[in-house]
Amino acid sequence: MSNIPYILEERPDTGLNNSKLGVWIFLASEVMLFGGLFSAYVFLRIAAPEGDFGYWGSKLNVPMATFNTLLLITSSVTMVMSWASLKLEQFDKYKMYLGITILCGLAFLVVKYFEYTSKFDHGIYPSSSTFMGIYFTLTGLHVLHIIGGLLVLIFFWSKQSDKMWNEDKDLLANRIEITGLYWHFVDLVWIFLFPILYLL
Amino acid sequence: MAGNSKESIEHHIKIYINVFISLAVLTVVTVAVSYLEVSFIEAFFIAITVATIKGSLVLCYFMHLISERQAIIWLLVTTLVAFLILLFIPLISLTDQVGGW
Amino acid sequence: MTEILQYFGLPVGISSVSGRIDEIIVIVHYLMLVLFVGWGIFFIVSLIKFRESKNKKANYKGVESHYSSVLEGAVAVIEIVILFGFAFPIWAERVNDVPDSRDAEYIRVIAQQYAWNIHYPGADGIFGDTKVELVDEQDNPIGLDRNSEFGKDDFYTINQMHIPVDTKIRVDLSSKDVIHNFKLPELRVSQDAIPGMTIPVHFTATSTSKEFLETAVGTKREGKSLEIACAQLCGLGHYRMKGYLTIHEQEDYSAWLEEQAGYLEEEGDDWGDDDDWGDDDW
Amino acid sequence: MSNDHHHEENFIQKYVFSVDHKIIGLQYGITSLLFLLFGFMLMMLMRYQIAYPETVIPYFGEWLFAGSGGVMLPENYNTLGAMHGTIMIFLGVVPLAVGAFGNYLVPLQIGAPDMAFPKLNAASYWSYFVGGVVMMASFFTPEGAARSGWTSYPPLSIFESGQTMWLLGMVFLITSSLLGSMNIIVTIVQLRAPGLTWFRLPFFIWAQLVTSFLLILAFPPLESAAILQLMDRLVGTSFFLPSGLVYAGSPVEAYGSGSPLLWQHLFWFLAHPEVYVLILPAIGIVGEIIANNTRKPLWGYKSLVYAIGFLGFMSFIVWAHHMFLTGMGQSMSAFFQLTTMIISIPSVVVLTAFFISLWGGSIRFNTPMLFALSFLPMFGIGGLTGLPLGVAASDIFLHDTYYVIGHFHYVVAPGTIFALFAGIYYWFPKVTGKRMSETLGKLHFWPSLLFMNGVFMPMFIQGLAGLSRRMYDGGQQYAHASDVLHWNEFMTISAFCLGAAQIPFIVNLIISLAGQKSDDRNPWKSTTIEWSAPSPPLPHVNFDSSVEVNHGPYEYSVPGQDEDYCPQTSP
Ligand code: HEA
Ligand code: HEA
Ligand code: CUA
Ligand SMILES: [Cu+2]
Repeated sequence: MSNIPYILEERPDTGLNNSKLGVWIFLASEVMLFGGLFSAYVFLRIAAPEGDFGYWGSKLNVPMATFNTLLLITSSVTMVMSWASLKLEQFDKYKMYLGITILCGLAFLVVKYFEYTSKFDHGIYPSSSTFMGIYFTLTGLHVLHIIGGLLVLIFFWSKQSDKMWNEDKDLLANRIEITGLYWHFVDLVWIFLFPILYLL
Repeated sequence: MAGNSKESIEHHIKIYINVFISLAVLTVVTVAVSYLEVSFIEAFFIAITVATIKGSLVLCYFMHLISERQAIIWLLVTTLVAFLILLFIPLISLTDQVGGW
Repeated sequence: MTEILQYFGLPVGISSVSGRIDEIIVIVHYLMLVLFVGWGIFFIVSLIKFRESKNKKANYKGVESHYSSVLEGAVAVIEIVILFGFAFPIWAERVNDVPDSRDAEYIRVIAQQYAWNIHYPGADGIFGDTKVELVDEQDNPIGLDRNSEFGKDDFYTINQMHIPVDTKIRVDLSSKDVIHNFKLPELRVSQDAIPGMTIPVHFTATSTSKEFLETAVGTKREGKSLEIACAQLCGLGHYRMKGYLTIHEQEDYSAWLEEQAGYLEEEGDDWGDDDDWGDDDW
Repeated sequence: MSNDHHHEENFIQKYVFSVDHKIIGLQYGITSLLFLLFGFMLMMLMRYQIAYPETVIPYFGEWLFAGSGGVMLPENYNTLGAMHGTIMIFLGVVPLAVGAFGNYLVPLQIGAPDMAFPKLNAASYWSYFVGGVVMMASFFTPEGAARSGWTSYPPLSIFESGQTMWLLGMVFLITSSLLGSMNIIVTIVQLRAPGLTWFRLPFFIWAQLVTSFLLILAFPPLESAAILQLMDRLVGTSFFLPSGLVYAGSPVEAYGSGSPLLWQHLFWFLAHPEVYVLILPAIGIVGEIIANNTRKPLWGYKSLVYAIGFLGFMSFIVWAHHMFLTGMGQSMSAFFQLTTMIISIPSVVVLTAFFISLWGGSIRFNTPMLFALSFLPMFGIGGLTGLPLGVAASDIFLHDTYYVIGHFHYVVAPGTIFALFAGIYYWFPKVTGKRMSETLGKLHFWPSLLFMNGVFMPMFIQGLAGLSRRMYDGGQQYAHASDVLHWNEFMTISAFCLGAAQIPFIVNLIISLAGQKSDDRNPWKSTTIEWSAPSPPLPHVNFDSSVEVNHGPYEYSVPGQDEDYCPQTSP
């Protein structure tokens, strides 16, 4: 398989390498995936009785979500820093930043866990209202994306990365850039989820 | 992305930190605004504007879109158009209905 | 020009819009026919003329003129004319000119698996309230509140719709459970009944059931009167969700209304449970 | 073989969990043909029931419908209908057209060694496989398979049984399509051989590119819709349930405030582009075969490319023409009628270009060409009958009648399926190094053409008479259908004959596989790049020499040359 061209180097006339283009196309489809749900949210909100969404929305925990937003933003910046460290050939810094990213991601999940359980404790379930339904669906899908991303991040934080660092530095940098694009996208989704679910 | 020399990366790192600070500030702003007594429409526009600014920052700087190839930009523009179609046309059908809900 | 469609099975149209709907069906089919025959001839001629055994060497350039763009433009223009000249006006009338209760016979139709409930407002011309809590499939399938202000004289039938001829009818369509489609094929009326929504439909019948049956004499359809079809998959009984439509002369219709009002007085609250659900076993 | 790892692949690695695009293409091809056959069988049971309602089904009835003494019940009929539609579209045609033809031919036609992401490619196949298994398994669950139509309109789909498995299966199938089309786009953009500029790409590649974009942008919303419907079914939300429903005599316990129309929007936002996903690869195949067998370039190559690009874009804004009767107001319906008419223009452009391509050719009537040629009028009929459906005023009467069934079967069955047959006959020598029998091919073609029309032509008459689709008893209840019911038997017999007409095809496949291998790399004397590779192409690298492209895709009968074709790779 190694004879597939442009895995790392850029194709001159398109200026892209395969994985870069691939991940952006993947993100385009993710935009449409969340787009379908956003569209559902807006549609249902307008079709719902006046004030229904606002009333249920006010039951959410804004401080927790704000904290989560900050966590994700932090994880995003450390993600890009870890990539930059690789480019600067500072492998230890790379590991440190990636580690912080992973910790932020895990912390996000923990906070989310407490948010969910506190809702369940108050007898609030997805079936409690249309708002709660879409809230759990959107955030649930987002959490799945975080978990998926974390698995990849942990893989690149493990011993595996040392091996790759020694064998093919460019490949590692490329993989981290790709993973980073995905991770930033997950952050981006949250940036929109946060106001429409918690603040409006 | 363009310019992978050491200096440019170091320059980038400064940008990343600045973007991070702006994102954090904007998050606080948007939460603060939500505690103000404004009408829904106003709140809506503020929240969406702030979110869009934050989103653009992430896209442009963290995801390097600002220096990305045209092909990627066009891909995303197409996607955005499709997304907006998906978002708005069903809404129009809510208002342009015979009879009511 | 619309008669031709009858040879292709289209039922006789007996409403004020059926003429125009048939007309547009025919016009579009003529357009299709012209395109198909035109290209068909070209197709066959080229196949015969340029078969390998006759034409050994192909011509690299092929057709060099660009008349085909003219053809494509013409198709576009005709389509636009069809839309603006015929389709849009019909639709505008369909959705914008909904008559209100003063100008029309006002009837509600509530679809359910697998029957049509037809709700008449009674002498006062205003519908009583209906409530989900009151729904009882046996005694009160539409959940009519007899104690509400206008509900006393309301009556409803199951699968039996009666309307007067040459009068504007307004039907408010809704559904109790899933999506159905209220279709009166001969009147060229069709509208989805969507749960959670009330959608108005309006039409004017131009001949009575009796007259219609006369046109059917001698065909396979002889003796079979008008029906309400359900044209949207709504479950296992979709295929047998059929109602009956009777179009009366104005006097007969009034008489029918009075008859129903009479039943209401006789039977009081239990009214309505002996209606027939169609002639097939349930 | 790549030179850095020399290990021998064992059978499993080579043929089951392969990452070679050719093997994956074949896996896709075989699986999807089997599903097509299966979908066809489901349909034959339905057709029997339509023609002879509520009679015991011979041979199979006692076995399949044991509970009712061999008679099909309404729930069986609805299940068969929904699963026929789903299987044909999502498990049959799309995997065959995009998964098999796309996978096998895209790298070959652009002179690449493999797809850009071979592992992803395998993942795509296996996700499809799992989706297929879930769909098949649903027949054997206590709930049975889905029975709310392939459109799965709620609230019915939420109350009816069997839907959960269908939704799960769809999630896998959508994921598979996303992975596959991502791969195809990157491959086309990145791995074109040196010299293969955009306007030297074969038309088939353009068709695959546009198709993949449609899949990328249109499929995910259905995935989200499927998630929402799963939530409604499993967790008790009410995204698609409005308040105040009474189902089977008792009020529905749900929060309410949802909307059945939301599903329709999300579904058709996918499903309209989806129909172009069905037709575009077919158009691409037909284009290739016509150019090859007329021995002249495709007429208006560039306008063809622009036309399908425009078609792809427009397909995102026509979806509500499936929803005219949901109570749509004037501006919505006007908008969607207009876009629907506009989208018919590029189709006319494509067909016109194909017709004009015939003029001046030296037409060879071999089996692939026969199928490709018959595609034109058959797609023509299907496309033209889309017009009265796209005009809302006539759709009032025609909506959800057999006219619609006739319309789209003409485009998918004698349209797409014929084009796919043509493709199989055409590329079989490349895939196996052997040729298929022409006699058996013609024995397959003529009866198929005849009986296809026998099944579908009467549908227009039935539809004009107002006969509704999805009728368990074939419409016997209704008076307005009584004039046209006698057609049912004729159509059913045609369908069975159509089935019999496939036997030569299957026989042909089998005996040709057993046949003699030939060394001729390019039996059709074609110009495109795949024909310069050995047959079958080498594992993992495809070509035995480096590929460089110097010519456009259809340089046939170039004036002044001795040979009547000039391969893209010739100097
Ligand atoms: C491959 C699939 C495919 C294709 C290509 C099309 C193409 C088109 N379709 Fe079709 N359609 C379906 C598959 C397809 N459709 C399916 C599956 C459904 C039903 C779904 C369901 O409800 O279950 C459906 C339903 C459907 C409806 C909804 C009907 C209803 O439910 O009431 C409408 C309405 O506008 C419509 C319109 C069109 C139009 C205008 C085109 C146009 O793109 C067509 C343009 C083509 C032409 C105009 C032909 C041009 C040809 C010539 C000019 C030459 C002809 C002459 C010779 C060859 C000799 N289609
Ligand atoms: C791609 C899509 C596709 C295809 C190809 C077909 C093909 C056929 N369909 Fe289908 N059909 C649908 C999609 C399709 N259909 C959909 C979406 C619906 C609506 C469902 C709903 O209501 O929800 C429908 C509904 C539908 C109905 C209406 C049911 C109803 O409303 O109650 C009918 C009725 O006659 C029918 C008949 C047929 C027939 C006779 C064929 C024939 O053309 C079949 C021809 C098939 C072949 C010729 C197969 C060839 C393959 C092989 C021979 C394989 C060889 C195998 C190996 C070598 C291993 N179909
Ligand atoms: Cu009610 Cu079909
Ligand atoms: Cu469509």
